[in-house]
Amino acid sequence: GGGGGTQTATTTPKVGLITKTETNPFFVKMKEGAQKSAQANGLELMSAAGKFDGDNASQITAIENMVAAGVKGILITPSDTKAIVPAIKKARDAGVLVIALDTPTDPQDATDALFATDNFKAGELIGQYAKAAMAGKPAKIATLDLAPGVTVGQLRHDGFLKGFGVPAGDPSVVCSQDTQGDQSKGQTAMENCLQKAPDINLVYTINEPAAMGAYTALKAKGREKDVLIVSVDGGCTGVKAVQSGQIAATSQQYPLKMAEDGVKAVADFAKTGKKASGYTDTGVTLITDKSVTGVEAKDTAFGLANCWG
Amino acid sequence: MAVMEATLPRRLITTPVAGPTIALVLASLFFALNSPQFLTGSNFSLIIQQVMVVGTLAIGQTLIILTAGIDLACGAIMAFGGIVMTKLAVDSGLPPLLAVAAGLAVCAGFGLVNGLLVMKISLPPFIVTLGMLNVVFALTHIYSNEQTITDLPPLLTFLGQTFQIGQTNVTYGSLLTILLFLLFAYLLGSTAWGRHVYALGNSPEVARLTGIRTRRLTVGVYTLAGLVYGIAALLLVSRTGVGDPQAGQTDNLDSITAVVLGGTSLFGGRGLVIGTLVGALIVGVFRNGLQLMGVPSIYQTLITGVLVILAVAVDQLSRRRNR
Amino acid sequence: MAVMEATLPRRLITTPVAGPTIALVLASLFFALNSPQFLTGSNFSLIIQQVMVVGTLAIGQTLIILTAGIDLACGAIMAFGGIVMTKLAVDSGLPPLLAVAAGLAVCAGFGLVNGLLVMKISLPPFIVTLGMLNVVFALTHIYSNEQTITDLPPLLTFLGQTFQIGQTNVTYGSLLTILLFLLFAYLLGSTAWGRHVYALGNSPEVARLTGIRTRRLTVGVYTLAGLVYGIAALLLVSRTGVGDPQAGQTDNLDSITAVVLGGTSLFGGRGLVIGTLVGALIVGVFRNGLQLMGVPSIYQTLITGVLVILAVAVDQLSRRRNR
Amino acid sequence: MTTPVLQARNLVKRYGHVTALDGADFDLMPGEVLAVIGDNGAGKTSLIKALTGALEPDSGEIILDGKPVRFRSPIDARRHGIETVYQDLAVAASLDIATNMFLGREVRKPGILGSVFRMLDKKHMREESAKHMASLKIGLRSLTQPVESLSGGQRQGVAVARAVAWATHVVVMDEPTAALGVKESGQVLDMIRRVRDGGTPVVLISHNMPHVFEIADRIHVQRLGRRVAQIKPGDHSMAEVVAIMTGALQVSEGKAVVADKGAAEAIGLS
Amino acid sequence: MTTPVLQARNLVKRYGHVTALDGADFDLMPGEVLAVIGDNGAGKTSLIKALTGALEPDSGEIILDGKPVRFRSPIDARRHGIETVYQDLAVAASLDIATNMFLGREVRKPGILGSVFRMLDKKHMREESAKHMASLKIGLRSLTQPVESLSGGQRQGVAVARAVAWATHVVVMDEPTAALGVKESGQVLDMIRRVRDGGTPVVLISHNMPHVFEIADRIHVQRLGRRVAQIKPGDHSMAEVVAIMTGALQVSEGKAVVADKGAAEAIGLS
Ligand SMILES: Nc1ncnc2c1ncn2[C@@H]1O[C@H](COP(=O)(O)OP(=O)(O)OP(=O)(O)O)[C@@H](O)[C@H]1O
Ligand SMILES: Nc1ncnc2c1ncn2[C@@H]1O[C@H](COP(=O)(O)OP(=O)(O)OP(=O)(O)O)[C@@H](O)[C@H]1O
Ligand SMILES: O[C@@H]1[C@@H](O)[C@@H](O)CO[C@H]1O
Ligand SMILES: [Mg+2]
Ligand SMILES: [Mg+2]
Repeated sequence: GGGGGTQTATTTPKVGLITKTETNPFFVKMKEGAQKSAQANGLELMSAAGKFDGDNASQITAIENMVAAGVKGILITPSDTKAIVPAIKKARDAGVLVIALDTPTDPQDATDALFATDNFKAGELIGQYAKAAMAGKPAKIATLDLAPGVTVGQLRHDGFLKGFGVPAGDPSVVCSQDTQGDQSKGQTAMENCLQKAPDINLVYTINEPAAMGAYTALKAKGREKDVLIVSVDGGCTGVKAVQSGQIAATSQQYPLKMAEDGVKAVADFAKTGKKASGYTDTGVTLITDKSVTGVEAKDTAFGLANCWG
Repeated sequence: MAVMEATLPRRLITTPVAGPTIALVLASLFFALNSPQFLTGSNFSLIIQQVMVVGTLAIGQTLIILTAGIDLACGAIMAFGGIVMTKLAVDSGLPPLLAVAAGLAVCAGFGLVNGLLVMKISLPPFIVTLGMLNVVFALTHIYSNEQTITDLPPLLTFLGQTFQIGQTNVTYGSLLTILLFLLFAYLLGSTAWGRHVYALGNSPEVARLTGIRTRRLTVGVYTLAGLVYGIAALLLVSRTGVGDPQAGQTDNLDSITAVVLGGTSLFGGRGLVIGTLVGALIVGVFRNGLQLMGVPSIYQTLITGVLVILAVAVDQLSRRRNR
Repeated sequence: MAVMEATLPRRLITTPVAGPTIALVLASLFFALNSPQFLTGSNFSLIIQQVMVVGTLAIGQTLIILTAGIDLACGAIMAFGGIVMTKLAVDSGLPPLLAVAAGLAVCAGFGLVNGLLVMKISLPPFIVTLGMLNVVFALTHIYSNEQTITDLPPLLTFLGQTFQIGQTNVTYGSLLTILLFLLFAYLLGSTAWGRHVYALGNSPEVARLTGIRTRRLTVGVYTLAGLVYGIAALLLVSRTGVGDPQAGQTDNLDSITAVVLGGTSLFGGRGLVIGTLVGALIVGVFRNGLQLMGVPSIYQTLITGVLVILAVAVDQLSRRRNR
Repeated sequence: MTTPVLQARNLVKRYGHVTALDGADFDLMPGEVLAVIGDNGAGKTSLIKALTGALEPDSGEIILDGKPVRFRSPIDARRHGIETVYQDLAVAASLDIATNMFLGREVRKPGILGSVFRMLDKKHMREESAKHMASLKIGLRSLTQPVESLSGGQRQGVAVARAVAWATHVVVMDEPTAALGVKESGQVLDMIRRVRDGGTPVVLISHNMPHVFEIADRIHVQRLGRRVAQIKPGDHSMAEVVAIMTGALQVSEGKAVVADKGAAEAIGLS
Repeated sequence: MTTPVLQARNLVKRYGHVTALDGADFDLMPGEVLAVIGDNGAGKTSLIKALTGALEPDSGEIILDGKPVRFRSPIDARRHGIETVYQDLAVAASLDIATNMFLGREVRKPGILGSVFRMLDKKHMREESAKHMASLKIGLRSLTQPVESLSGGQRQGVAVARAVAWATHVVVMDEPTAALGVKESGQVLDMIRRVRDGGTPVVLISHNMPHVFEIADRIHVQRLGRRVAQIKPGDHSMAEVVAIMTGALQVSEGKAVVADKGAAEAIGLS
């Protein structure tokens, strides 16, 4: 090991991108952004991904292989925020710049830098929005969560509750189910939640596919008009759903920016040897066409102009 | 010499579906006592909607398992079929009917490839479909470019529409699933083709020597199973209203679970497709019932696991006693 | 009567490991020509590190497959073992050695349960381990409370440390994996126990009548496999430096893939554990080589699938010709 | 001269290094019981598999009623009225007796139910099976029980009954009595006689010389993949026939000639 | 009076509704070849399985050299020097001949290699196997080829050779010649004779009456799960023995008595 980064003098410098999965538009966009940016900055992009969300082993293998291939820097969306840390350390010890995208490692300073959405804030925004939009109506909440043990999911969930102003375990949350961020699982979860508590009137969803699943289930019950769905992501499909009123509001994040900034930072490192550091908030914007007072938001025209996927 | 028919009660005990059915009834009773929402028409309609995709996959899986095969790729094939239908209809602007036909054909095509590999080179079905699982999974993601396809034409979501029976909304998809089960129960139970499938599962060589065209039959079974996966794809698309490249990943094993819970032997030649319906319903009832009772999802996984072992164990033990 | 030994060249052709080994060599040659970083000591050391977890799991899997069984739960058992070791050592403050022992014991315990279910109630291994997969997966998440466990004591990560051979850093874990393969090659090839495992895989009834204690042997094989999964858990923990409840989810099928690529028959009684090492290396070499060449991972999945089918097909066809 | 019912000329079948059939000839005359005997591995099963479409020979000719035919599968042979009870491979275990009797030639319901819906006429098949079983005096408790629940003898009975029921031209049986007791064997031999008396010739492979001498009209001796002799049981003693089979004697122009002196002496000939 | 080597009294074994053994007795005398005959399903296999530890009878007693024993597994019986060739279940297909010969009683290397490392002495086992095969005149190309590549006759030869090699007390064979040709059958009968001449008694189950009459010193007739007669081949004709087996004749005080007149007439007796 060691010194992998030194044998690339003759070829174009390489940058690696490791995403959680290869089966999610969010990461596809991220990869596309990285590809463009790599070209613009004269880098060669290598990419890899886990086989499922939470697949730490594959990400470790990818880091090792990229170091062996002599990359200058690695951009990673950690599947397991703690479990990836030792492998990142090895890569950094080998002189490779490592930047986390989308999801912080735990501890955050295990990487040189972080370009990410503030996921807690993303949840908080839709929580605040929901609070205002409910206008004092007693809430019966369903939360359609991600999967056990994935921090982005936990952060958004917690942020939502904080923004809505209820503690964890509050009786107003009448139903919670994991959806893996998958549309059909989201639908099944919502159907069963409705069966359990037919008077649900607010649905928090981890992402927009889950939100669309919830919407489909509500529509089948004729409830789509009087239940508020809030979500996170801001993918183009999701923003369109906000535009058509299927989703009330979503927190938009900016994977393209994460990727572009990340590649740029690696390019700088390759040229100047200067390492990026610290946390760069790539921003999160609440998108809705039915804005409420007290919560800052942009409309779907803005959302569509800035969406991904 | 007197030829007697087995008496009805005896046949009921020896039929492999008795055990699963009793389990289903007991589980339903349990949930009915523990959750007021369980025993309603709308909830049952829901359960059927929730199991119809896996249930339909499991029809194809049953066919293959009856021939002593196994299909680890059925969910992946379905996912690909769903993408083909929706992408052709939406992105390529093909007439919806054609798009659906293309999706069905692609699924049947994968079934055909599986069948040919099993038959021509006599590879173990486990390995063929293990390889296919990877191949089709990758193709789905490459072809879809990870994009979920939305804004489907009505034809693709028609099966998700409902009609009323009494007070209860039932989807056309649920109806289609039930009809498919009946159709295959008929084909397996009352036609020569069905007999040949069982004979093949008992022993390919005996079947061949008896004059059954086993090679054609094998390829036919896999292809037909593929076609059924295509129908499952349509059901999935119409249920979710989108073409989703991520779909079906757990359905490969879930469909096997349904078949096994339904009392069909993994060694081939023994079992009933109606058992598979019961097996799928058992899983659906547990998942729904536990959720209504507020049990976290991870416990549903736990209980499904225990159930699989228990169901087969009880079946095995009761058979031993009956000998 | 003259007793002749099969000549060496003939044995080389008939040994089931010949095909996989040739495939491994060809693949390595291909990547060496296409990527300058491939053919280095450090890269090989890396590949071994990357396959050691699945490879070790696949040792246990080989044992079980040789008895005509299959284990769909090995990765899940390993994940649970890893959580037990790390959680006991970190959260409960047990002495590391004890924590490791407990993890190994728990894995062996699951193996024992599998074995007892297979043996006592003669359930098909496929079903037992399919159920166990769900059960152990759920238990892992419940017990770990979804928390990744970090800050491990040195003993738990010792196997991740390296030592030098020439210019190349090799981890103690890699060494342990190689030693395990050699150990099991010895046990299967040169002890009575090994012979009995093969005999059991050929026909349990013949083995029993020959005076082999097949029930004890079956339970023993599953338990030993569980213990090996425990070692895989320790390797995993020391490689990743954490206890990860999400680990191992694809390893169940990946380990079977390694065994199959290594030329062992899924029907039991035929195969070599060294073949499994070759099988695991084939997957590792492809993943590493394609990555070095910059091929996206989804194509790695595609190629793995094709490879599985191809390897077994070539094997099958060459055997047919040799007949 | 009468035309043989079924003939083969110069059949060759190789499995890798092993030559199972090495230019085998075969002649079955109308209305006879022809026994095929030979050592293990002499190619008896391979020969009759080739004659009944279960394997395709590498070369050679098969002639049915004087006309060359080619059987690509067992179905082809069945279409010509040739029915076979294969060694060890008789019945489908989990299916019932009636289903086994009609496997591969199921009868559909009359009318639209049968033609369009392809529905089986289970009742008819059950009744027919019962008749056949009764006519062969095979006692069974129920025709709806799976054959795996039958004893070996009963199972063999089902296989033989099926062959006899369907054969219009030739019945071939590969060691049908190997696993059977004396009584059951006797029943099968009786069936064979009845079939022959009904005009259908029978080919019987057997290692049981007393059976062969009891029932065969002619004996085909197979050795090392070829027919080495065709004899009448009356013309030779059992010991001579065995000697021919093992190569100790050779037959030329219908007369036995000592080929292997030591061997012949050992078995008490010469 | 000499003590029987192996005895059974009143063995009962039921499988659900089926009674395989219904109070069976059994006596094997020193140095004899005892044939066990009976119809299919008469309980012959069940009887010898009970005698060799392969199944545990529901009730009844087994007596070895005058002392009651209980065999809980085939190993128990083997420890007492009882070796068995089971019907259809002889060898492990993918293992080689030497391995099969020594399966379950492998020989380890001498010294620490064997005691600590449990290493097998393959060379020794191969040589021993070769000796045994040679002494039974079983010709084989290689002892390292898997037995699945052998012909049925050769495979049976391996199974018989194994039993003979290890038996110190009793050899039991369940239809060892059922699938064998005349020559191979002859070889097995020769082996049986040689074993008997070496002083080890042999129990032989067979449906082949000529074989039985050729080789047996005594015949145990099994019927409906019981021993219905013990006879000497010389005292009765083959037809009489068959009649006893099928229940047409009964034996009382050593003399045959007609039980079923019609049946007896049908087979040409009385
Ligand atoms: N499918 C096969 N593959 C390889 N070799 C075969 C196959 N079938 C038969 N053989 C070989 O061909 C030769 C002839 O076999 P065949 O079964 O025709 O003999 P047989 O006379 O019927 O013997 P038996 O009396 O034991 O039934 C044997 O050497 C056998 O091993
Ligand atoms: N494992 C079993 N389960 C159920 N029934 C059995 C079992 N083994 C034997 N039987 C039944 O017990 C009876 C006696 O069988 P057994 O095999 O001892 O007879 P046999 O005299 O050896 O017959 P054959 O001459 O056909 O070998 C038969 O009716 C048989 O069906
Ligand atoms: O939608 C989320 C994304 O925001 C990213 O965090 C990865 O997981 C997906 O489910
Ligand atoms: Mg034969
Ligand atoms: Mg028997």
